[in-house]
Amino acid sequence: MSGGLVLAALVVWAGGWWMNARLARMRARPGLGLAAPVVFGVTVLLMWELVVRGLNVPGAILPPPSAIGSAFVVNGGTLWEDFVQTFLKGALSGYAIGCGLAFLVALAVDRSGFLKRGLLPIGNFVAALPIIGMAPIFVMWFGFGWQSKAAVVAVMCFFPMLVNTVQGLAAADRMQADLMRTYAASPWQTLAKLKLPAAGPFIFNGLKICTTLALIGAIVAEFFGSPTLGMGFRISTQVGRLALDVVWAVILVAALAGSAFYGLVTLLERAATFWHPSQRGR
Amino acid sequence: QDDDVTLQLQWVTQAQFAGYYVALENGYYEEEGLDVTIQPGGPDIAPPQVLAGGGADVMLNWMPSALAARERGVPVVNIAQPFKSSGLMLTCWADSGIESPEDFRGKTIGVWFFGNEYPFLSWMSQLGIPTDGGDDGVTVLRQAFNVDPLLQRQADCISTMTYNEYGQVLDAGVGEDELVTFLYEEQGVSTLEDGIYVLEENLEDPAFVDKMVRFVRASMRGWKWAEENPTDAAIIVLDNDATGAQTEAHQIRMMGEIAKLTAGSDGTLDPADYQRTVDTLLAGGSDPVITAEPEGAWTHAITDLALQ
Amino acid sequence: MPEPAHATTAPDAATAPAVIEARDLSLTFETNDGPVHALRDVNLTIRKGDFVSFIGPSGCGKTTFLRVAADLEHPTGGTITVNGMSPEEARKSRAYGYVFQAAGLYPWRTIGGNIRLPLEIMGYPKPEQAGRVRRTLELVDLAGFENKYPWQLSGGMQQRASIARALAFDADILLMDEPFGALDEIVRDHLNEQLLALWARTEKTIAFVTHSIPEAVYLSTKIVVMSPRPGRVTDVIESPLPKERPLDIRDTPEFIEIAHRVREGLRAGHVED
Amino acid sequence: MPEPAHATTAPDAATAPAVIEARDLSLTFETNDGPVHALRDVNLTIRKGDFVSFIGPSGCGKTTFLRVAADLEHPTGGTITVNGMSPEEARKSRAYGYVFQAAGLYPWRTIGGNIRLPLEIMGYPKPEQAGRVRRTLELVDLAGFENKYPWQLSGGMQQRASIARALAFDADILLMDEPFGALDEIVRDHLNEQLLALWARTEKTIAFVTHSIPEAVYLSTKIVVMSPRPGRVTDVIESPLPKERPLDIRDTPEFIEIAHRVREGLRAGHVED
Amino acid sequence: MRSLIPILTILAAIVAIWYAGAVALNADWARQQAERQERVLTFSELVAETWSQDRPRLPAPHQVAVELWDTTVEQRITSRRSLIHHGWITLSVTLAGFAFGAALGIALAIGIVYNRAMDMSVMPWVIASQTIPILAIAPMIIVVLNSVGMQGFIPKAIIATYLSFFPVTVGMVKGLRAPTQMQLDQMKTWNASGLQGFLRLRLPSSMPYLFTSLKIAIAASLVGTIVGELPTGAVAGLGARLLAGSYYGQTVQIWSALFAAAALAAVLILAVGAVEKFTMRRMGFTR
Ligand SMILES: Nc1ncnc2c1ncn2[C@@H]1O[C@H](COP(=O)(O)OP(=O)(O)OP(=O)(O)O)[C@@H](O)[C@H]1O
Ligand SMILES: Nc1ncnc2c1ncn2[C@@H]1O[C@H](COP(=O)(O)OP(=O)(O)OP(=O)(O)O)[C@@H](O)[C@H]1O
Ligand SMILES: Cc1ncc(C[n+]2csc(CCO)c2C)c(N)n1
Ligand SMILES: [Mg+2]
Ligand SMILES: [Mg+2]
Repeated sequence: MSGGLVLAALVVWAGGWWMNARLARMRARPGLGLAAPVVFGVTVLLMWELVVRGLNVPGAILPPPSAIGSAFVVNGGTLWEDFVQTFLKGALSGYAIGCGLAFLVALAVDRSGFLKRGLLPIGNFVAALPIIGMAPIFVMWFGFGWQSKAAVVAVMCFFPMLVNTVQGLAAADRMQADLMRTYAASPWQTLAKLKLPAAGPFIFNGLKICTTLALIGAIVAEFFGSPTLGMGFRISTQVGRLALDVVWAVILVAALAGSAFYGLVTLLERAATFWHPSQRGR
Repeated sequence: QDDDVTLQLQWVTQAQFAGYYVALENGYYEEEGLDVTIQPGGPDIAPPQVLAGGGADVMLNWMPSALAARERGVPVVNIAQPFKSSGLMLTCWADSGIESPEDFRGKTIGVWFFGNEYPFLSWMSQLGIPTDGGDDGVTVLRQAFNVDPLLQRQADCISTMTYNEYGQVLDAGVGEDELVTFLYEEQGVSTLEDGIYVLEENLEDPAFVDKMVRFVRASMRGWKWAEENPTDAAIIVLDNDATGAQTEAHQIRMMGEIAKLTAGSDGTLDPADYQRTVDTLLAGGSDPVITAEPEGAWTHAITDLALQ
Repeated sequence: MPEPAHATTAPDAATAPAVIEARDLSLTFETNDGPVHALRDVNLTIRKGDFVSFIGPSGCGKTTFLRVAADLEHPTGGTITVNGMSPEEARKSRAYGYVFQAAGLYPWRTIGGNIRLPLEIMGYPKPEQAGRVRRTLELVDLAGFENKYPWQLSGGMQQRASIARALAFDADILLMDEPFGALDEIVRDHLNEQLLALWARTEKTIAFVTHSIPEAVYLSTKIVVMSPRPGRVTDVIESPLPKERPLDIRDTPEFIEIAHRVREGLRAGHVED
Repeated sequence: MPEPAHATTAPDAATAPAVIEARDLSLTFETNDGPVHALRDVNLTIRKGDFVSFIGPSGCGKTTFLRVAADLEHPTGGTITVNGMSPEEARKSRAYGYVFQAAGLYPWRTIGGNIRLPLEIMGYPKPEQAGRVRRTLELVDLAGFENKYPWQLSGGMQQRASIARALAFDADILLMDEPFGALDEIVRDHLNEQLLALWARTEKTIAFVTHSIPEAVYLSTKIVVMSPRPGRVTDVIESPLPKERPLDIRDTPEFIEIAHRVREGLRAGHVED
Repeated sequence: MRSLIPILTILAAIVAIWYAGAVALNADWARQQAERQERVLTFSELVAETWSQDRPRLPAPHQVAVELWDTTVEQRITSRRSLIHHGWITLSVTLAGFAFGAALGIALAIGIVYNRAMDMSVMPWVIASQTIPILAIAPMIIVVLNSVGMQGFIPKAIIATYLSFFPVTVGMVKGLRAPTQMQLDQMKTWNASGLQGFLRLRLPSSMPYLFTSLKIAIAASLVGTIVGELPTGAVAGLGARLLAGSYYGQTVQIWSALFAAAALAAVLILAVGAVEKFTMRRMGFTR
């Protein structure tokens, strides 16, 4: 019977593949863009369920999606509190601080060639620091609450955002900048009317990179000390209790929140940089 | 041809596991015809999970965690109990005004989770102290496995082991007179610590049972040697530490403290200790570790044969 | 061509005041491969109301000359005055409008927004801005496109919008760097006619870079022929054509003769590449 | 212009065999804003040895016609044959060389490597490849530049290299889409001369798109004038100019007259944009 | 030379701030210690104390430098106390993870570019996969692989792969799509086969994108390796040093491991950069 389930998994896989191949050959239609990844996702989940059951994998190692789903529903309240603690308090505030600070520093760097030549190489070195290692230090400095998580996120976000914004502020081409000069525009006018709009796509690129970093950073930091709630706390204590279904439910929350955050920033990007060819193409 | 045995530790290499390293280095396992591999653990490795996945034959674990795993569908069985008494305690600043457990109210306490929170929660619920903060209850921090929260005064009390973290607090330059300690053992809420566990289904295999008999016999021999030669045992542990981060002084002191915990045991589990552990856990508060009296969670079959 | 550099002081144009005046103007770029002499000893006077075309092979310094006049580049030798001031002062007093080779509209602003840009920067009052935008859009035949984005317009329309942008504010010098380079011949003819009309109406002084001989001859009162490396003025041709120029004028013998002279001047200065 | 579509069958050219033959050719692009009629009912015969120029306002379908002939686009109506085959068969038998508007050299290959690329793909033997590369480089005056990278050459030289690439293999049809669009007038004159010489020597059939009236008149035996939306052929002009054409021919009355006729044809079809 | 001056200035500023920070963060403890010994600290004594603690909240730069020196130059490189020994262990896993990650990333990108079904269905999931907190699943990966008999090297390399394939996929998809329509048409006019089009057009066009993403990927691979080293019993490697330092309150050791990791990352990125420069020059991209 177990072999049968594994076989069924293979059939599901073939079916999913076939459906997507058909979808790919269809003409573009609204909603179709969503259908293919959904088919893919459902295929993966079905295969997971069948393989886990078919091979009798212990729930303490890898629970089937159905168990994860029910854990998600049963623990909804706790998961929501964890989400508030980790995402809304830790990740979002760190994201705002890190990206905001990087933006201001980028403005300064853009004005000063000295800073640019001095700060960016060092910035690249610091950006290569594995922040995982910073997490215990920040817990020591900023306490067990969300503040230390925000600090980790802020540091993680700072350099990608800085590098992108600096690049963006230099993105206006020479002719566009010369035009401002012929108008004898002030530095502020040049910033507001040329540099910032031109930097938009780069700034959003930085913001998008930081969305995924933010959640990961906040969760990782919780592994090094936390109050008795939070997504990282939940994952690590529930692994200790072998409640893997709850652990995966938290991971599901993380993936959903991360993807939604990413999607939200992408929508903002589309609205703000509608003029850029990459946004017009579709 | 030696039989292979993989042992999963529940923490990084340190003198807490001296007996096994001694048995390995002194050739006791070899004499029993065993080829033993010792896998160190870590902060996020749950030994029962490793056992369930087939990554190890035998594991060390604290009993609360092992019993919880049993309820969760990973049927582990205690086959030997080298640690007689518990080394777990709370260490508090004396100047925080804490003199008795009643004074915990309104204070912040660092607790290890990952299965180690059970005895604490059960203790607090016996005392009737809520653990969700407020003036009347304690604020619980999930403490990482170091003593910084105490030194940085982020917590009034933290969890320590007599053999490890407590020493670190002293090493940092804090005087013993500045500290107040509460040994779980003395509070009557102690639970059994490092025991040797295997999967229940394996015990039906006589060859496996035989292997475990030899393993326990050699391990206990190692422990007794370590108790008698604490310095040498510590050096053996150091030799096996791949991180190169441990210091000799710390491991020697740790070995001295560990010897006190193993002293009363020949490896046989005392059913009274077991019952006390179970009672403590069943008395746990709202989020109990185990909901029912476990059955078949221990056996004397191995130790009876090993200690003949 | 003997002694061409002094041809600038042609008698009939000498009456109007000088607007751009270059004396021994030189500009050398220091590059990794050594110095590039973009301009060497250029002497040139552009008078009020002139329409001056610059023609010459690629890399001869046409753009550079315009950029120096606009204070976008600093000469390394000689002097240049614009409206009697230094280029910097002239730039700060917003004496000129500059039309770049590519349209260079800001893609995040509508056509109207692009034309409004210099007005905002120069602090024109809001209601006046709207009026000026409307009027210049009509001038270049783009009424009704105010709220479109640049990428929604064809290349020719974008180019016209960029000209409108330079006309929106009150500058009586217009510096235009190959504004019609990318357009097809018919559209180009049309824009040439309109530019001439505008010039006749507004009495602006125009400096105009082009690659096209017919275009230079058709538009200009004065054609400056340049040769490359070092960029020098090899010939300055005063056009005898009347101010009123229908497109047919290009089939007249005078026109063809001037065109021929320009081509000869060009070919003489041209280095086989 | 009454009945221009049948002017293709001019008596003197009717002798040579047809190389490209379009009958009621139509192509409609389906876009989000509705259908775009790029070509509508085009009838055209190009005979062996012809040099045919296509001229017309932007967007009239010149490129589209060439792309249909090259099997890069599929007609939605009518038929077209190339060397008597379908365009696909012609492409697979490597019947033509295509020169795109931009030079489009691969920056990671030397000039020699770029010219060798189609030869490698078509599986010419190694030693023959080297010979062909050398010969075509000489043909376009680029001998000695074989090991330079594209960015080390001027725009004109790159354009010549891209022509060499289309000449390196044996195709007796050459489809050229505004190959000289981005060059200055003098360089362009020079390349025009060379292209004519090459054509006279090799007896290839050339279809050539341009925006420049003088260029079209100077080069062609036949000028196809097109009008936009829907793209139609409005006039086909057979050139009475001799095969031997010095550059000066452009100042002759015949030349000016043909140019005039082309311009009139263009203006008639031109929609104000 | 001239470009060094700004860097050195900023570096000096950072070191100065660091020293000041060490005083600020460590002063509390220094005062407590003094109180225990019933001493009163003058300011200069306080400063000296804060820069020489055993378990500082923030070690002074020279403490980290001394620790780095002691654990690299002063040790045999085979010693377990040698950072070079641990760095090498981390490096070998990093390189393996990077190699797998780059291969997987390129393979996925090719699939996405050439197969419309994959393009439509896989990409959103590739992005979603990166929103999963790797540290949370790292222990599970290790346990699961342990249960099929894989330990040590491979699980860590797999975690490194997981982090490093993503930037390569994204960059390569962009790179393989970099050829313009004109270049693709050109290939068609020559009747080039699919393989010829890939080898002679798409692949060379993607090189600049590939190297940019490889630089990101190798740094990500290092982070992945360190993450993988944390829960594996902290046996060896820079991650193990970080963790052990944290258990025993050895802040100086944490910082020196951090710096070693950053230096390793910098070296790896420079190495990829050097390969890039060489390849680009060989291919004629550089001018
Ligand atoms: N910023 C610069 N640095 C170095 N050299 C430059 C710079 N700008 C222009 N040059 C060089 O100066 C010379 C003149 O350039 P310029 O742009 O004025 O030529 P042009 O006549 O406008 O040519 P085109 O017709 O191609 O626009 C050229 O050789 C060019 O390479
Ligand atoms: N792939 C396409 N999809 C939709 N419309 C297209 C496509 N290609 C061309 N068109 C449209 O078809 C018409 C003819 O285009 P084509 O490129 O043939 O013009 P052209 O004569 O070459 O113009 P130009 O002189 O600007 O190169 C234009 O209106 C163009 O917008
Ligand atoms: C995975 C895991 N991690 C930590 C502990 C708790 N623990 C066991 S021994 C010890 C002493 C450290 O000095 C501690 C804290 C556990 N039971 N399981
Ligand atoms: Mg120029
Ligand atoms: Mg075209």
